[in-house]
Amino acid sequence: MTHTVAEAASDDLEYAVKEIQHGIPPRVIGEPVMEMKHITLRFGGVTAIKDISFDIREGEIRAIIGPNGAGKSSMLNVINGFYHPQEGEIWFRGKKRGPMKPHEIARQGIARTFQNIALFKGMTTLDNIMTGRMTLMKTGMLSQLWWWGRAQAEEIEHREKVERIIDFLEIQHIRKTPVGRLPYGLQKRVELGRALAAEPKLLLLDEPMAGMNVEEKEDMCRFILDVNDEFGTTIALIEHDMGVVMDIADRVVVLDYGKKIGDGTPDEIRNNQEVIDAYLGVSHD
Amino acid sequence: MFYREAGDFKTNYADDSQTFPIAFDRKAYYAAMFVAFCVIPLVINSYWEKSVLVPFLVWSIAALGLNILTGYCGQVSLGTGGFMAVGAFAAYKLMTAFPELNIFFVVFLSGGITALVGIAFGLPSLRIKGFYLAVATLAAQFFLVWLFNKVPWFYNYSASGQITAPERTVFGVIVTGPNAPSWATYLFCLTILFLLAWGARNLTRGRIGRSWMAIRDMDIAAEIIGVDPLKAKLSAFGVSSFYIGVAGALFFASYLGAAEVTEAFGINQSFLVLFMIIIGGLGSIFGSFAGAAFMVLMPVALKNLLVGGLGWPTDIAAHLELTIVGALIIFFLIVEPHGLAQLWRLTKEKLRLWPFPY
Amino acid sequence: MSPVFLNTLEVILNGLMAGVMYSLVALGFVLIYKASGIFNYAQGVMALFAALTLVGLQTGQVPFSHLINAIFGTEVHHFGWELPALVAIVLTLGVMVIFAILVERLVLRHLVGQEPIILFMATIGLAYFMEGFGDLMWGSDIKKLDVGLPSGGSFWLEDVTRGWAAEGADYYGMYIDLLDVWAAIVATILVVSLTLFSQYTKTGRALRAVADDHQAALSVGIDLRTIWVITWAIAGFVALVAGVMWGAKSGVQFSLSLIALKALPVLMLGGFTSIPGAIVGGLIIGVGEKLFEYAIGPMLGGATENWFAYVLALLFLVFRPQGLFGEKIIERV
Amino acid sequence: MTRGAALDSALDTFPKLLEDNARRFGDRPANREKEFGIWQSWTWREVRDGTRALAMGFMALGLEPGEHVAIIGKNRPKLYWSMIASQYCGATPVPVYQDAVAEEMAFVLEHAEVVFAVCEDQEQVDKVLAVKDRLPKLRHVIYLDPRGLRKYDHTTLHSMEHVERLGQDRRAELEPRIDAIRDAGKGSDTCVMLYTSGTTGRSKGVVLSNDNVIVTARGAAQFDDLRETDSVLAYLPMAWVGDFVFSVGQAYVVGFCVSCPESQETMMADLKEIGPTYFFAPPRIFETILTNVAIRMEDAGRVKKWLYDVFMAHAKKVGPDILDGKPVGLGARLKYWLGELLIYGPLKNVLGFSNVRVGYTAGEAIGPEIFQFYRSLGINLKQLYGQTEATVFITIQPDGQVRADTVGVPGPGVEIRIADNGEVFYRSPGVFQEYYKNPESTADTKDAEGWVATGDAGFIDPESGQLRIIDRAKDVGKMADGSMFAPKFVENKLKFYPPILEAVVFGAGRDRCVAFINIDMAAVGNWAERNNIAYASYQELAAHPQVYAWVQKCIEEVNRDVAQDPMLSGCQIHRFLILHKELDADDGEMTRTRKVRRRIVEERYKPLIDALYAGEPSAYIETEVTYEDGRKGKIAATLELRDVAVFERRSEQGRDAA
Repeated sequence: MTHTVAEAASDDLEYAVKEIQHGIPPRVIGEPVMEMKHITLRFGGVTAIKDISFDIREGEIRAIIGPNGAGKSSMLNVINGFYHPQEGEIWFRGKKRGPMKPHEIARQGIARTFQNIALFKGMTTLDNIMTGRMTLMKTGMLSQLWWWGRAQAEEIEHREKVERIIDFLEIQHIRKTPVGRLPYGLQKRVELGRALAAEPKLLLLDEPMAGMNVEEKEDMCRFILDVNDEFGTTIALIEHDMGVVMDIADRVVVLDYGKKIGDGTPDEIRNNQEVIDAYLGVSHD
Repeated sequence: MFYREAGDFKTNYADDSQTFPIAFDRKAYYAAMFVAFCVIPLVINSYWEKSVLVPFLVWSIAALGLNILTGYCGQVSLGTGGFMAVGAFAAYKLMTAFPELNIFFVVFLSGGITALVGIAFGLPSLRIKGFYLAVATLAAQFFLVWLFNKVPWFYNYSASGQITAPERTVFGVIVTGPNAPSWATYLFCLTILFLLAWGARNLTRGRIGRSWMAIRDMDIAAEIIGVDPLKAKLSAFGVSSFYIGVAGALFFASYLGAAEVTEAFGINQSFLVLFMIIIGGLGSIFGSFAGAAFMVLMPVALKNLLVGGLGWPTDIAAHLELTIVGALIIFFLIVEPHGLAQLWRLTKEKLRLWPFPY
Repeated sequence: MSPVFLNTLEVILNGLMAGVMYSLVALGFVLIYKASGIFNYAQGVMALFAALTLVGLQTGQVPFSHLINAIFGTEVHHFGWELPALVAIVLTLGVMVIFAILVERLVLRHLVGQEPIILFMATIGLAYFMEGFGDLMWGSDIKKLDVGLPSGGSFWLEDVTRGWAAEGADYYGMYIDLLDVWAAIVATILVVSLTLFSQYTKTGRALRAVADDHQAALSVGIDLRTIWVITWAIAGFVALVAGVMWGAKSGVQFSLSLIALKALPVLMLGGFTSIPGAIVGGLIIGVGEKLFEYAIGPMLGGATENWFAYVLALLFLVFRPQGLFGEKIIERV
Repeated sequence: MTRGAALDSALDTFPKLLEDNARRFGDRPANREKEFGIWQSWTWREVRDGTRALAMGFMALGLEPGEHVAIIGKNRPKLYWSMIASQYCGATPVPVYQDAVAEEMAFVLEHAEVVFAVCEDQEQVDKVLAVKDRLPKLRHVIYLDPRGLRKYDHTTLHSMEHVERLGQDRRAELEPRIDAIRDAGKGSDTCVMLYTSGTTGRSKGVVLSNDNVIVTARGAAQFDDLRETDSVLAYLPMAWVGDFVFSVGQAYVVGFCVSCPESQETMMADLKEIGPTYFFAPPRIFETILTNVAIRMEDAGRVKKWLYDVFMAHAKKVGPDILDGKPVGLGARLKYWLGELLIYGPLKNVLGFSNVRVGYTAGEAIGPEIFQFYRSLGINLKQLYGQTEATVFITIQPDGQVRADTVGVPGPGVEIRIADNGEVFYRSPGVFQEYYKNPESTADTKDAEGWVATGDAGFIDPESGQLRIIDRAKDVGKMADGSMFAPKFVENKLKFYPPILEAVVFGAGRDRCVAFINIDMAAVGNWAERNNIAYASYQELAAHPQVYAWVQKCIEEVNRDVAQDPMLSGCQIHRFLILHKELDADDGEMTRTRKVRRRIVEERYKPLIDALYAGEPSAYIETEVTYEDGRKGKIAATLELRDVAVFERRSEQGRDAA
């Protein structure tokens, strides 16, 4: 029983290395995971996005802002392959992306949420989030048909992961509630859960705080920061609420009428005359 | 009221996601299975077999199949009759071409062939949605019936254009054709239904089922989060057609014994099965059974009442029956658009909360 | 001109005539779909029901006579009078309006806001109901319908066209049924008047407003229920015309209700919401299936009309999902 | 079932009991916790291994024998393990009320000189770190749930997993050391230190020895024939002695399973799932459940309501007798059986009481109506009387001798003595060792012969031979005319009425009594909804004239009842008011166990009391409140003061037994 306090302290030093492993390293912003180069998107005669370039770096929270109709949503749809731009290149994790279907892009590790919640209304919270892991599940038709064995084992393995997300988002009490019955704020959270379930390399959030009251917005901000923090997920989000974005984003791109009018840290954006003009111009909005 | 759930808790995910998580339900299910497999075969007679039980079993399989496609995957199909015809004719050709082949194989192979046909007709679903697709599936219905009518090879060049089921046995007991004993056809169909229902439950609770439901609920979002619509839709068409093909084979081989394609597999059958799943409940295995039972029992009951009870001519009874069926369908849709399954769920919820109202 | 060419021409003409009839039925679908988003499967049965009612009224049949006889052991069949065609038609129209009101009161009103498939199923239920009800009311035997339209082949056309063929060719002239011609004329009048109605009357504009945007229509004070009654009444009228034409041609019987199935591929081709689509689609399908049956049918054992229209529409949609007149769909999330 | 006496005496510490249980019940469940959607389970063997691993981790971090380890959090298996793990190191666990505000918690941590703090999550870690400067002895903080703690400085902060790993890395060296400490452990060693919330003043650290806990727990377990197949739901604060004795003491002695709910909000659902066989709750919880039953049944259909009324009336008549095994007619029995099928069974099922074999309530008087309700359903609910200083058990009601107005006979090994002033004294194996660092208080409470003053006034009921408690001894006072003033007695009567949540009666040294009322938001809110009364807040609802009228009616009924008591008829309430805010522990008006701190209430609301006695029709009050996050604010209100009818004793009618 001669183990003293001093010795305990030296033990701490001894375990310093392990400590870093168990406490998680501080947040590091790395190389670009996604680069958009000179993207132009047209619908018939209308140009939704005009020659826009920017990048998203590993581990950062990147915001795309702009007034309504600025091309933010189109941009998100280009990133996840729902729209195919007529011009420009998209580089993802160091490779130029060829023409791909949205579900293939999802498989590459890009997940997203939607501005007008796009949950599967007939399914429970749990099933919705499980569906988010679709890209990670593998068992074939025959195993599924037999269930016992591989299919069940896979199901349970993924259920465990999903339950962690449910716990993380604090939605245990609605686990088995059909999502159609949930209030708006919770639906948004479930949708975030579904996107997280895919363990994405890049998470796209389309107006995650739209239509929320102040309290719900605060909750959502906390979850976004926590996701970025706990899982180190790279996040790109669209918002038209400037205030919130400036608080949580590392860097911000500003679009207006399909063109990029600003790109930089929140502070830089705040002082960008073009951005100020654009926002003043729509201040009645 | 009957539920005693205190202490009925789950310590692992396998238990939590089992088909009947409540012990009381589990017991009821075992009891029902015991009655179905061990009691009914002892008391069954030809009337019950031909007018109630076997049609119920066969239509249940078809309803399961259509429910997978329409209820789970959201693709409305009006081609059920045509796909049943594929199953029936496949079974007929297989039975006549390979007399030694075990009837189980025949039935499942027929399902497999129907699945391939179903996938082929499901291809347009990748471009066409909603009612356009529903109407498109009518193409399958009309084309297939026409095909089996016009190409004599399918009915082995018989003069009447009819196909007649040869006798096949399981463990030495005849299960097809007119000479099969009631209990044997019943047990044969029941076994197949049991296996298929179990498979349907398994498919719909896992990855594949969720990909179907995702497509059903919001196809664009489903694709963006990684569901391959091609695989999801075609697998639904395939599995659904497999079930319907099996139903068609049994309908022909065990129930009718002989069939003429335009009569046995017309568009009315397509609607009949659609009614079953709507009244039973879309996206519910139980609903498929409930709907099949309802649609099989109601005409029998009406007929007994009108013809047997009141002594009316059969044609008037038939017209009245049609009127009542139509009115009942509308009534049901108004009262409970989610079908008998939802009614059952609500009742169960009430019983579980008894004596509380919520 | 070679007989083959002339025969083809005849087939095309006949196809056009048939196509007009398809358009007529399809029109009924489109009207209801546009106004209430309901895919009305009962349109065909409505035509049957209208035709049955017309015949029944015309010949003075006692409604529900079979049922009455079965219950009371009586032997009633006819009142013993006959009505002029025009009076009978007007009365039938009245029945169809009452029917429209009942449908709105008893069915549609209770199904507001349900999924399209539920509404669709309800119309199938309605179809079953009307089929049984029509049979109960008027009996299920095949009836002859005669409203005084000329029928039979046109000798004049036969005579004229016989001379067109090359000398010595085995050709007896073109055959076109006068009834078809009349049907085409009536249908054309109907389509034109419906178009005028929807363009230039207040009710018509309200109908279009509802079709474009339910919410907006409600907000400017258009009563949705009235609109439904009107559209169903118009659809009933269209069904009556279709029933009369088809009934005059091949008798009033159950198979009349199957013309609805003929109209479906027309809808796919032309789009559920487009009136010109229904017309052009009908003509394409009419000509297409007749030509196919004429040219390829015999090789396949005939009766290809049963499915050709569907397969044509299917293939067409696969390559052009927006249909004939639809705009390219830009999907949004 | 417990082991033979000889074996029992060898198993005199918790580490020894744990290892014995792991040998005897190796694969039986010891702990369950609802987490991630299912009931995670640990067998006794796993609990032993987990606890030992933690113990080695603690030791690796330098925990020394005799030191104190604070345990802060909700009921969670690993926090229970931490207690035993501390004992493996020879240290003493000090569970702390997790909902305590920083100041209260700081006092306990400082006073107990804790060296380690085991916290459930970020919230608790933050509270500890906030007062770290005042805790010079605190060396390490260990947390269970890592969420949000990543960015914290981890020099003295550790995740539990990390601690286990530290121990594992030096297993060869540490294992013999914990084994040695375990073997050296004695019954007289300190087992745990529990801080009493105390109705007055600062809380005191009650030191209990292994013998205290183990002997009492064993005695009570034998009294109720508890078995290893039993199960309990651990949902009451870990810092409360009852939870320690039930969820640790008896669980270890008997070997039954302890389940922890997912969260406070899901407690009722979890209770239903687990369906415990042994259940404990303070009267407040039974009351809440009953209120909920009543509210939910209000909305039931006519048939159900009729069935419910008919069968509940029958149950009231014969239920308790059937439960006590008294003779009941065959017809009544049949009807009861039918009721069990249709109403009682389903009701117990929905509430989660289907399997309850032994249920206890204690801490305060329970309303006879409430008590009988549960008993009539066939739930074996009993009362016990106890306190922290006695390691819970002083008196217990034996099966078949259960009454609403008494608290039972002395527990195994307990002696009872009633002093001249009516105060109850006891002497038992569970009598605490001392108040930590507070010899004066220890001496005040426990005399040289081991008799402990309970502070409660009571007497032995001559009819049943059971103890009956009237009130806090010091609260039983005199009115101006010298007659007896027992506020608690009246308050408890008031609290049994649905609209009244809390009542505070004043009158010591005065000529008449007045009362403050807190309404029950659940019951009154529901009633308001039913009667289309709109309200935006508690304050608004409390001031509503109809609510006043309702409460007034209740008070008059109590007065009528009190008037019949020859000793206490002077305690009738003459005037009352409904407070504009709920009495709140955060404002110091109540203890953490929700007992009213009478003196503080009296001080804070003095103007109101004066106004009541002055006969004014209304009074203005401004009070400071503390919000959950510690911010302070002010609320002000003008309250209505009302008169109530008082009654003369009716000589012809005997006093109601209840």
